[in-house]
Amino acid sequence: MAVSTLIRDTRYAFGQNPLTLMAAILFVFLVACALLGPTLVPYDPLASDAMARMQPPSLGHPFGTDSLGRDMLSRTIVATRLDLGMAVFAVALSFVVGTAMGAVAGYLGGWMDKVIGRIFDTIMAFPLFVLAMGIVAALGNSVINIVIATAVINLPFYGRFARAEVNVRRDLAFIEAARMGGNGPMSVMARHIVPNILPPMMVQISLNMGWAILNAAGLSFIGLGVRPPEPEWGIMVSEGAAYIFSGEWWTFVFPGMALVLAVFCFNLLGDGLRDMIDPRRRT
Amino acid sequence: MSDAPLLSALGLTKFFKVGGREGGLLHAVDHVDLSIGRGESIGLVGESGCGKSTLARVLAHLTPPSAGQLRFEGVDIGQIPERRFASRPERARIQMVFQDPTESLNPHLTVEGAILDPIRRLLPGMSAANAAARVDEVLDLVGLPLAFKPRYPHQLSGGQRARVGIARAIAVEPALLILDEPTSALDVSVQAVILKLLADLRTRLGMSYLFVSHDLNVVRLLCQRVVVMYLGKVIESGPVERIFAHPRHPYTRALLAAVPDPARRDTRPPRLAGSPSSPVNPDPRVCRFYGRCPIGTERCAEDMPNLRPIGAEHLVACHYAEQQKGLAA
Amino acid sequence: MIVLRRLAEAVPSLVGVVIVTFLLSHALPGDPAAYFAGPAANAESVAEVRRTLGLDRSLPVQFGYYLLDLAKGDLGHSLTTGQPVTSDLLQRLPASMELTLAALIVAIAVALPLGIVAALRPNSLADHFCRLTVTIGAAFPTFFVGLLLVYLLYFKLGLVPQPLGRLDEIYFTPPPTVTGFYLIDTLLNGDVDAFRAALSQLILPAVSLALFAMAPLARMTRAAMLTALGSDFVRTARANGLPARKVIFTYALRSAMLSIVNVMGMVFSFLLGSNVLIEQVFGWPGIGAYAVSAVIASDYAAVQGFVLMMAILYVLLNLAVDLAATAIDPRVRFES
Amino acid sequence: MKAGLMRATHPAEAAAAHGVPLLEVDRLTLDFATRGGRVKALDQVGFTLDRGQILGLVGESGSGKSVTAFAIMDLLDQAARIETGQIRFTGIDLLARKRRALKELRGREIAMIFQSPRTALHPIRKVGHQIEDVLRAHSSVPPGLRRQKAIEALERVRIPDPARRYEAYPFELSGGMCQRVMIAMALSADPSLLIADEPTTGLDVTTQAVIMDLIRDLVRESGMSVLLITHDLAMAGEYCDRIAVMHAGHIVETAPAHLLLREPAHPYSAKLIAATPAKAASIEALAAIPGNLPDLRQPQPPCRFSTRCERHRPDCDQPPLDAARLGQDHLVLCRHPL
Repeated sequence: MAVSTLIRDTRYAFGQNPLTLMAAILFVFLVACALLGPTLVPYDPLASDAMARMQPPSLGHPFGTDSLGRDMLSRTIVATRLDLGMAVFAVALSFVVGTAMGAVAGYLGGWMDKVIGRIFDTIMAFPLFVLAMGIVAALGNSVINIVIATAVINLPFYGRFARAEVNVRRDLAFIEAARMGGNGPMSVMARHIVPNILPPMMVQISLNMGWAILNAAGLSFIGLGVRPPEPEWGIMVSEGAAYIFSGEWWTFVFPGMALVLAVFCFNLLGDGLRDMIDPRRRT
Repeated sequence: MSDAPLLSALGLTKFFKVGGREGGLLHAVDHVDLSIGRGESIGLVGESGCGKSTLARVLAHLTPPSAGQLRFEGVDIGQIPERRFASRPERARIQMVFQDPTESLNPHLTVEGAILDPIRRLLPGMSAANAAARVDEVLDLVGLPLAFKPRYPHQLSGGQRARVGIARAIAVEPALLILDEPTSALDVSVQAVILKLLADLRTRLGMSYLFVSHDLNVVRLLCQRVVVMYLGKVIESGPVERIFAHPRHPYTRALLAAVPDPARRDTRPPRLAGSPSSPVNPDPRVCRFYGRCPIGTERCAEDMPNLRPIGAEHLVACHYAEQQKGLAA
Repeated sequence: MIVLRRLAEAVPSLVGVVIVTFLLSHALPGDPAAYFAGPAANAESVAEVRRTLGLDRSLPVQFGYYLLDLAKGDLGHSLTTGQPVTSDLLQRLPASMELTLAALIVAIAVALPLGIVAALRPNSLADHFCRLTVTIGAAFPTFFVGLLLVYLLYFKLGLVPQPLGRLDEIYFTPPPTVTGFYLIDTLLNGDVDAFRAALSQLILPAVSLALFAMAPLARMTRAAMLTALGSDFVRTARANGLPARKVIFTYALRSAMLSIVNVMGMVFSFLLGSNVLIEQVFGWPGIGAYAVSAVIASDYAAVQGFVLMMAILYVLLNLAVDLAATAIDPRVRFES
Repeated sequence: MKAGLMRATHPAEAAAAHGVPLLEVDRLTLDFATRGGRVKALDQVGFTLDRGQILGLVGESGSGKSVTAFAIMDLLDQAARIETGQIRFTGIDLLARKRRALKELRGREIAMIFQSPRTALHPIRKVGHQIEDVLRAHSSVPPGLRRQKAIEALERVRIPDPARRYEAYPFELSGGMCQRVMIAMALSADPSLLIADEPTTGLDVTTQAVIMDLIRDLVRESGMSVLLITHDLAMAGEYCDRIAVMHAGHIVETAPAHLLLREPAHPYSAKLIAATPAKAASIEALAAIPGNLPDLRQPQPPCRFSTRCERHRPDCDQPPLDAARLGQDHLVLCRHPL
């Protein structure tokens, strides 16, 4: 697609849907928090202060403090890097591996297709969060393993998507035309199929990010992966939940809302991208 | 060499496996003999599902035949695997123009990119400057202004896309151009322009055409010889004037009688009832047209008629071809 | 006939599930014996565990024993409860199923009408409302929604009882087990008060779960209805002057149901997974809460048993969805 | 068939008695909202259709022929807006009537069939039930008799073994068979007008002939009228009584079919005929029409063919341009007809 039309479509998508523009701004903000978080925050996220335990939100501590007197705002912002990082690595891993597997299966067909398809089917035969729990429990309780588990359960989405997209396009007339023009399988794939499936894959990635964030946070919420006192949204909500019956709402609401914002942002971006690429598939 | 046909197919067959475990074979193309002379233009007609598109794809070496021989310029190319065929000189000699000009252009390639791609791959000896000049030359041949080079397919009209599809195919100077319903997606006025362009290109470049179409009138205008297919078999072939004036196979007659014609107003030519029988595992003894054929005798159910000569260059696969003169139309 | 074929098609999935759970417990880096022995074990007890579990043998042999145990319904013993994992799980299963099904019903009851209304009037107020609800619903982690609802409705407003389990056992006695579902068993027992109490306990966790499951359902309903309403055959129905109700329900919705049923698999996956988190928040005595405590205590046999049971449950649910799709779509029936 | 008593109050019957044409489209102007601005899809479109006639609406894609049909059927999508004009059915202006009153006409008095019949039928409902749906909506056939009536409807469109086909799903039938089912549905309420929108596009030429024969036979049997929308001039010439040629939202010429094909008066009609392969003796004789369809988002000259017309003269650009009557039943939208 020409750059000019891309710009026009982008402007159209933003104009049609101000939410997408909002999501784009939010995205920039989240990335800034992830990159610069530790240098921006007013307090050391790990420093406890026995004199300032369980303080409600105030000017000094806009998000209040937790049971150890740590500043919730600082912890919430600093956690962005870990939460987004886990999701980005997991999604990148499953995108690369899954797309490669799916594309190979879709283009070559035959026994390769069957074996790869069977692997995806087996992963999908589990409730995915449960499988992720099992993988982290088996591999060991660490951040890396959360990333791996999240990547594994996302594999089939990219794999099947890529397989279907390749399959549809393999028999399209312009692929046949490329073969008539002397393109072998590799160059058909690289020059004619991949550029055409990248835009829909981008949509998939964006929608998947939100889900990966939820997944990683869910795992740490039940005590897997990230360990205290490391600031991470899931575990912070879990810690804060202990004080729900004594009314210290700020301990779980702020990290929870951070999670919601991040997921919301990626979901909206995904929808916006989809509108941009194919207005007809708008849902 | 000069007398030998450009392309000849002998017993060319393409079967597809269908229906999972029970394992039926769909006889898409069933022992077809066909030859295309140098500079000749042949029309391939038949209803949808008769195997004409599959035959075109086999001849274009887009899909390998299940059996049979396919000779092109004296070389048996039927059994060459695609990976190797892509780098053989014959690849450039056989080119194809596809049905839907929109679907047959890569949306991410400009007009120039689309035409340059086959030139670079199939004419590797050509310098970059010559390749660029070649693009200009074919754009001129198909009547597209050079200003269109940086445009993308979605910025072109249907007729312009059709021209790009043709330019891409003729850029590597093929000897045989296979055209798969090249104008069926176009409006009448655009179709007329493209048909005239195709006729003009053939006289100027001396290519052979295999013109696949469901529109008999288009074939009449553009082709010298016509081949009629029914359920994977060639059932009649011969010079265009002769077939149109004296069709001998009952199917060809019905086909011609079904072409809309204002002159036939208020008449009622005999129509074909029903639809074709299944192409999956057909009985090798029964004529494929049996059951739908107005003649259909016991003999047709026991002895499949072979293609046989009935006049100069006129072949028919019907036991009763000689008795067909007096009937209808 | 078609049922048998679908059953046969589910077999490879089950085989895959069994192999993966086996690999998770036997073939991963680290010492499985140490896991199974638990955190308090010393070198000797680990060696002992290794021998009793057969972990000193080759992988295929171990797999054979694993299958043998599975056939006997033996998933090993839980370290924390000291009971066989199988009986632990079966005892807690009805609580989880009741919660999951209740959530599913809530989700369908809200999402389907919402999606239909949105599709009937695209870009209307109802459509924007649907889109907003769905996008927000999909962004809220279930465990966070659960906590928010508990904080607001229980702690602040006192509208619902304390989120501790299925029934406040100080005031009510659990009904005798018939189905294992309190909502049904209390009614069978004729105890309307207990029914009401069980319902009030169930509402919050079910709604929290449903909110997340609603998103894919409503989205798919809207999309499928839009496609169906824009399809050629709905245009034919309109041109033939069929009444609007007929066009919407008999024509559009029936064909849209095919796609809607197809997302059920994903919805189940969400529900079963989020179940774990929600049970944790609400102190729900189901298999999810059991699994979480097992994970924290490194009670490995229990975790494995849980994963296996969830997967089998999921495969069976998908089978049911497949059969439902077959019942709706004659084309699938005629395939064979 | 309807009972004689009902026939007496039949609006079409009453209209015929007063010499009012069954359908009159009068100066219909309509535009569409698109991303690139408003498209004037129809401009002052007008034609009449008498009882028992087949009128062919012929044009290339984008000429507005389907939009015209959809406007008659009230099937236009939301982006469309009718600016001016009347659509009179038996003398009554449909656009002035309430939606509810229109609904009663649609399907009962005016029915429509579409192209690609396989997707135009409900994919997972038995064809017999689909016909019964129409019967239930429009006739007083008692429920017990509906099945019988549906089978009769299938029989009427010459479907062999109708009782068995009643149970079939569309995917079990061929394209031609599906089109017959759609015709059976459309006719089950005995409409007086059938709109056929490219009914044979996508069908094989042999099937096309069978379907067109069937439509013509049904017209002869029942005296209904047909508005046949097609891009195929040769087909319109074979089956229609009159032909209206559309170009870029205008009806440029209306004439009896044989007259229009023999002596077209509008330059576009003549070009279109000469570009049709059926009429050409050789490829050299095939005429090309220069230029493209005009971009209807831009303001148009009074004659929308003027930029492509070889006979274009300065006064062609002077508004207003009204249709000129050349003969009894021959109208042409051109200042300098052939």
